Amino acid sequence: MGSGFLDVIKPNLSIQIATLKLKNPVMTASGTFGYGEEYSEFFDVSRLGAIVVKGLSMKPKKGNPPPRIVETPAGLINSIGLQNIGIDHFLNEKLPLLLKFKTPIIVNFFGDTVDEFIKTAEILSTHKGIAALEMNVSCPNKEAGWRIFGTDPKILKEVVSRVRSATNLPLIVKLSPNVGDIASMAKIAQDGGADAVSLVNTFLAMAVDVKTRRPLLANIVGGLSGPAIKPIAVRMVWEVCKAVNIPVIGMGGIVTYKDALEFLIVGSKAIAVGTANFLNPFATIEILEGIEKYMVEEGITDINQLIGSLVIDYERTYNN
Amino acid sequence: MGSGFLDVIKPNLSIQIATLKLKNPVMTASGTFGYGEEYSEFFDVSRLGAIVVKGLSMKPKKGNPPPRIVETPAGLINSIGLQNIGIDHFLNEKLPLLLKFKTPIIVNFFGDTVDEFIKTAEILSTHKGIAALEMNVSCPNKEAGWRIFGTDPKILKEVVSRVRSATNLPLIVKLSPNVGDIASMAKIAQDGGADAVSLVNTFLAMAVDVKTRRPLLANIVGGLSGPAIKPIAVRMVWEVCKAVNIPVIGMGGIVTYKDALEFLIVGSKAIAVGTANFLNPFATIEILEGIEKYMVEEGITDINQLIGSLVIDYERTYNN
Amino acid sequence: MLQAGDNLDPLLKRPFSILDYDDELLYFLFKKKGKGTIYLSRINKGDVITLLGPLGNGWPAPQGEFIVIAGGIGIVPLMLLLKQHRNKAILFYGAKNENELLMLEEASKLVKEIYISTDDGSKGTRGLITEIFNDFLVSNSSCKDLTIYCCGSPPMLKAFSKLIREHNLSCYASVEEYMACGVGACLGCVVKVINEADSEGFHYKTVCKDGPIFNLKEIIWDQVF
Amino acid sequence: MLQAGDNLDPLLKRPFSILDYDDELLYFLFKKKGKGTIYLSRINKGDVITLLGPLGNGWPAPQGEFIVIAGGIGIVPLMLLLKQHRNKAILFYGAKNENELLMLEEASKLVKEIYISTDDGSKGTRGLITEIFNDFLVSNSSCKDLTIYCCGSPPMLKAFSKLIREHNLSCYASVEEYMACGVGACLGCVVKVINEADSEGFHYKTVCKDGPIFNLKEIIWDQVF
Ligand SMILES: Cc1cc2nc3c(=O)[nH]c(=O)nc-3n(C[C@H](O)[C@H](O)[C@H](O)COP(=O)(O)OP(=O)(O)OC[C@H]3O[C@@H](n4cnc5c(N)ncnc54)[C@H](O)[C@@H]3O)c2cc1C
Ligand SMILES: Cc1cc2nc3c(=O)[nH]c(=O)nc-3n(C[C@H](O)[C@H](O)[C@H](O)COP(=O)(O)OP(=O)(O)OC[C@H]3O[C@@H](n4cnc5c(N)ncnc54)[C@H](O)[C@@H]3O)c2cc1C
Ligand SMILES: Cc1cc2nc3c(=O)[nH]c(=O)nc-3n(C[C@H](O)[C@H](O)[C@H](O)COP(=O)(O)O)c2cc1C
Ligand SMILES: Cc1cc2nc3c(=O)[nH]c(=O)nc-3n(C[C@H](O)[C@H](O)[C@H](O)COP(=O)(O)O)c2cc1C
Ligand code: FES
Ligand code: FES
Repeated sequence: MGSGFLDVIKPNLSIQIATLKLKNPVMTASGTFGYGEEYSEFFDVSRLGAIVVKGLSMKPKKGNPPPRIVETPAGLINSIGLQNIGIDHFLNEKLPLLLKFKTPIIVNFFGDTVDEFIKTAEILSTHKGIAALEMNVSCPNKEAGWRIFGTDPKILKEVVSRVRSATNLPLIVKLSPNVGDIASMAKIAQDGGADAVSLVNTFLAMAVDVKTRRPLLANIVGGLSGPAIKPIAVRMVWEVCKAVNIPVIGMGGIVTYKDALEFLIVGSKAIAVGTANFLNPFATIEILEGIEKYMVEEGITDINQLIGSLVIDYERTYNN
Repeated sequence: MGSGFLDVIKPNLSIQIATLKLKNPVMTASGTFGYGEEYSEFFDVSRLGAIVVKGLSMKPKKGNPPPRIVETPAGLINSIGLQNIGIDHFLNEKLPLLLKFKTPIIVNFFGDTVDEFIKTAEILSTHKGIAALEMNVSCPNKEAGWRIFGTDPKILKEVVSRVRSATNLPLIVKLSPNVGDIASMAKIAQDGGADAVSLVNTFLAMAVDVKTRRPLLANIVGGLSGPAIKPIAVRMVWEVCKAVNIPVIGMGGIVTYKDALEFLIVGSKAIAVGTANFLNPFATIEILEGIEKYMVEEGITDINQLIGSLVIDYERTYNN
Repeated sequence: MLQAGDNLDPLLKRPFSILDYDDELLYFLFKKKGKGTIYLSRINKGDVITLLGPLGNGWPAPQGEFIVIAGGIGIVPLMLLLKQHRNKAILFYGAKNENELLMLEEASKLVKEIYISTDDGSKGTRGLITEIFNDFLVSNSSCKDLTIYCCGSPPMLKAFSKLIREHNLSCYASVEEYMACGVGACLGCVVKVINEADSEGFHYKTVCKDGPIFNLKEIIWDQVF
Repeated sequence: MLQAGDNLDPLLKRPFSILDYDDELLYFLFKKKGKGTIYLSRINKGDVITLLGPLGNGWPAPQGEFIVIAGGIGIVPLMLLLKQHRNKAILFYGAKNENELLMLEEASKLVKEIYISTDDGSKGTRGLITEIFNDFLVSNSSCKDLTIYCCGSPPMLKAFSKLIREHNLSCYASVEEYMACGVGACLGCVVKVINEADSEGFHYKTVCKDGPIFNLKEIIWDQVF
């Protein structure tokens, strides 16, 4: 190979998650990219590996009263309360627009009950154009006293395997990080028939206004995202990658291409960018370009050589 | 009351944890304040509510190889590996010096096995001058394949109740936040006979050097502390305060007096300052002075009026 | 939205109104409150800052005479309106004290009439500007038909919307809410807005994209503060 | 340790050596690497920064003639030593290229002899400064008794400590490790040091308090990088 720029061979960034082929591993995180339109003013969103839309439920949901967000050190707590337009409105109004983008559309969805999960999955599966489903199990379960689906192994197993039977689309299970052993939850999702797992969703968090002595969110608690959680997310993704043999989609605090590389190196096949879209509307594209440039500089011709390439050449001990 | 400064009545900051009386609720977090000497050059450490020393074990421990620390956005990951001088050296050399400070000395300790926990507690309990024991259950258990004591309900119950029988000193159990349901772990500690619980210890985390594709810590993973974790810590402390009726010592990311107030308002009786000591050696004293000033301004005469005074005057819903 | 520096604390950009512009520059005027504005206040000539904008909607164009009500820093988004419609507005401008009555000289040159109040009486009438306006309405009932353009703190808007409803006035208000994305993607910055079509009678609208300017009568203020 | 600004990113102060001081000022010289040094490089005259120090130990006083070996920015902690012991030192100073040979003029005025090298040969001999020193020793074997004062990157120190052991030289080196507290409280900044009394033959010492200057022969370099 020569040393001039012209000689540089464009590295291969394409990856595969089940039957789903992505031109690159950079996706958007659900709930942070609207339905694609918002950011298509800024750049050609067709360049993304995939677009994951805001979580949908059978019926529209109003969400929580404001204040819904509060900034914390290098983090953001949100309690949007899963506000969404409902699948009917989505399929009729938003999906046709989204399908104009030349990138797979992954639909994030949830339900209050197992049945709602199933019905939503069924309806979404009958529509042409949806590339994959991502089920958000970090939502409260009506039948289990509003405990979170994704924090109870039994309920997780049930909801995943039943949704699995309800759809032929590639099924991604989005795990909650508010558990003691994320790897075992990932294994449950795998055993339940998930084609991939994505993590992390937000960490349950809280902030208090010391002047009024009231919670800063109307909902009292919300989910922490952003750079603050990145080190925990990387650790969890690493643990999950070692535990399962389905693809892992890593996220949590990715702001720069270096953050994205951390997730790829510990083993995730794709990465999703959430809060960073708010800091910089071009975040996803800059991350994509950064990864490509890094690969050229490091002489990595295929992204699959990078994925899971963490080097550990000393004895591993667990302490502190 | 007049309006001049001279008329201001000094608020009462003293609190009680079991039989232990503290002149104020500001303590140091174990492992971040050495054995007291390091910071006594900067200010009169006798002004603190209590000093909690670096975690001790029966025998001295070398700890992990470097690199042991890495900075993350608004956070710090450490994998010191519980390096310590051992209880003999501590009792003979360090304790006499510590006892010169006019504030209670709380000894943080741990063991590789339940028996080691018990023996260490017994030896520490025979020594005059130690005000209370804090047992660190965020350490790996040799007998359980190096799983963390504090993440397994059964083992936690056993180790707490057996250490309880081994000491007459006030016993604080320091909980690990790497669990799904921290409130239930706190209840287990309470049932096991703990006089108080303290939380949070650090969150298991990881960072990768993308140039070398190696973990940035020799130990691969470490514990995340600092402002980044504060919103999760506040939520956990709030949940625990509602679940138990023993005193709670709150910590995790406290840098300013406002951070400390958040923990007090959600219900913790005392607070501990960790990573902030590294940012500012005067952090504890500035926090103490800030709390006092806030109380004067808000007309709060007794800190116990502040503790647990969170106002929630709207319907609570759990979402997102 | 603006942000000084490129570090992660504070994390988010902060929303600001454009005070004015010319061929080369955008002008902003802001009040130091917390981290975001403190760091913005420290920039030096030549420093690079981040701007995302312009975002959201604007004031509907006034027809003939109109009324402007501003509380403190709330004058900022109204200055361009006054400039674009010189000598057409009756301005009611209140603040905590004289020092917080910003752009007073500039504003008074742009309006037909001006009424001033401060909480401490250090300038103009002592009292709340909404009360001054209420008194004005009593003796100038013909003004009830004029459209009102309003910007102030949430408590002021809340109080004012009561008056608006009582007198059935027409009022546009620029509303504040904490923001993250600024483009309608995160749904973080919502206000509760009347929606007859909805079974519960309301829906949430984003301040950043659907707003910041709303018909004040449509906003429901029962939300938690 | 120094920190610019008062926000939480970057979180920690960074360690720096004092280049020089006079009655009014402390002088620092640093290389822009990451966030800490980038923000420090942006401060303006009159800005307030945070300093914690002086911390740790210092160079043991040289007796008569001595040898100084510096790699790049590693010259900084050695300048005061050279200044306090003028014309007593033989200086070996290497860097990547000419531009990274800092304080060269100042340093050369303070020493008896000076040897320079750069990796790219843009100034002085091409090669590593430790190799230049090795060659020097061959033809100046009497210098083997002189005490060496050394500062450079960890890889340079690692390579150099091999030489030191082979020739049984006496060498003090200023060592680097990532730091948090700076006062010996966190045990974050340790290096592995030979300890005959220990069953495993070593213990960990803190760079911030026990160091940064160590007898190079005592440092064990098998740690992970
Ligand atoms: C559309 C719009 C236009 C604005 N125009 C201007 C302007 O021209 N000049 C100006 O000085 N200010 C303006 N503001 C307000 C300005 O955005 C806030 O003062 C600023 O965000 C405060 O940031 P901070 O980091 O300094 O304070 P923070 O530390 O973020 O906040 C200080 C306090 O204000 C609260 N707060 C912050 N932002 C908001 C908000 N948007 N709504 C409600 N509470 C908030 C925080 O919760 C906190 O209690 C505008 C706001 C909006 C929504
Ligand atoms: C006692 C001592 C004295 C020093 N004196 C000087 C001086 O006078 N002038 C000068 O330019 N530099 C000096 N340094 C080095 C300086 O502290 C680092 O360059 C600085 O911390 C880099 O911070 P940063 O935020 O810019 O980069 P970061 O983003 O923190 O780091 C850039 C890279 O350097 C690594 N790194 C950072 N600090 C250290 C460290 N201490 N040891 C090993 N790796 C590290 C990081 O892991 C990263 O890979 C000294 C270091 C020590 C320990
Ligand atoms: C405002 C907001 C809304 C979100 N909505 C959803 C959602 O509807 N469904 C979902 O699975 N995750 C949702 N998330 C979680 C993100 O997809 C992502 O998992 C999380 O924010 C961590 O990534 P980040 O740190 O890059 O933001 C939301 C996050 C934010 C900040
Ligand atoms: C360098 C370091 C060493 C620590 N060592 C201990 C320890 O020995 N025992 C323990 O119980 N906790 C230890 N901790 C945890 C702290 O006591 C505290 O629980 C945690 O850091 C969260 O508080 P912070 O965010 O204020 O630092 C350590 C933390 C740090 C940063
Ligand atoms: S700030 Fe994101 S929707 Fe308004
Ligand atoms: S930096 Fe804390 S012990 Fe050296």
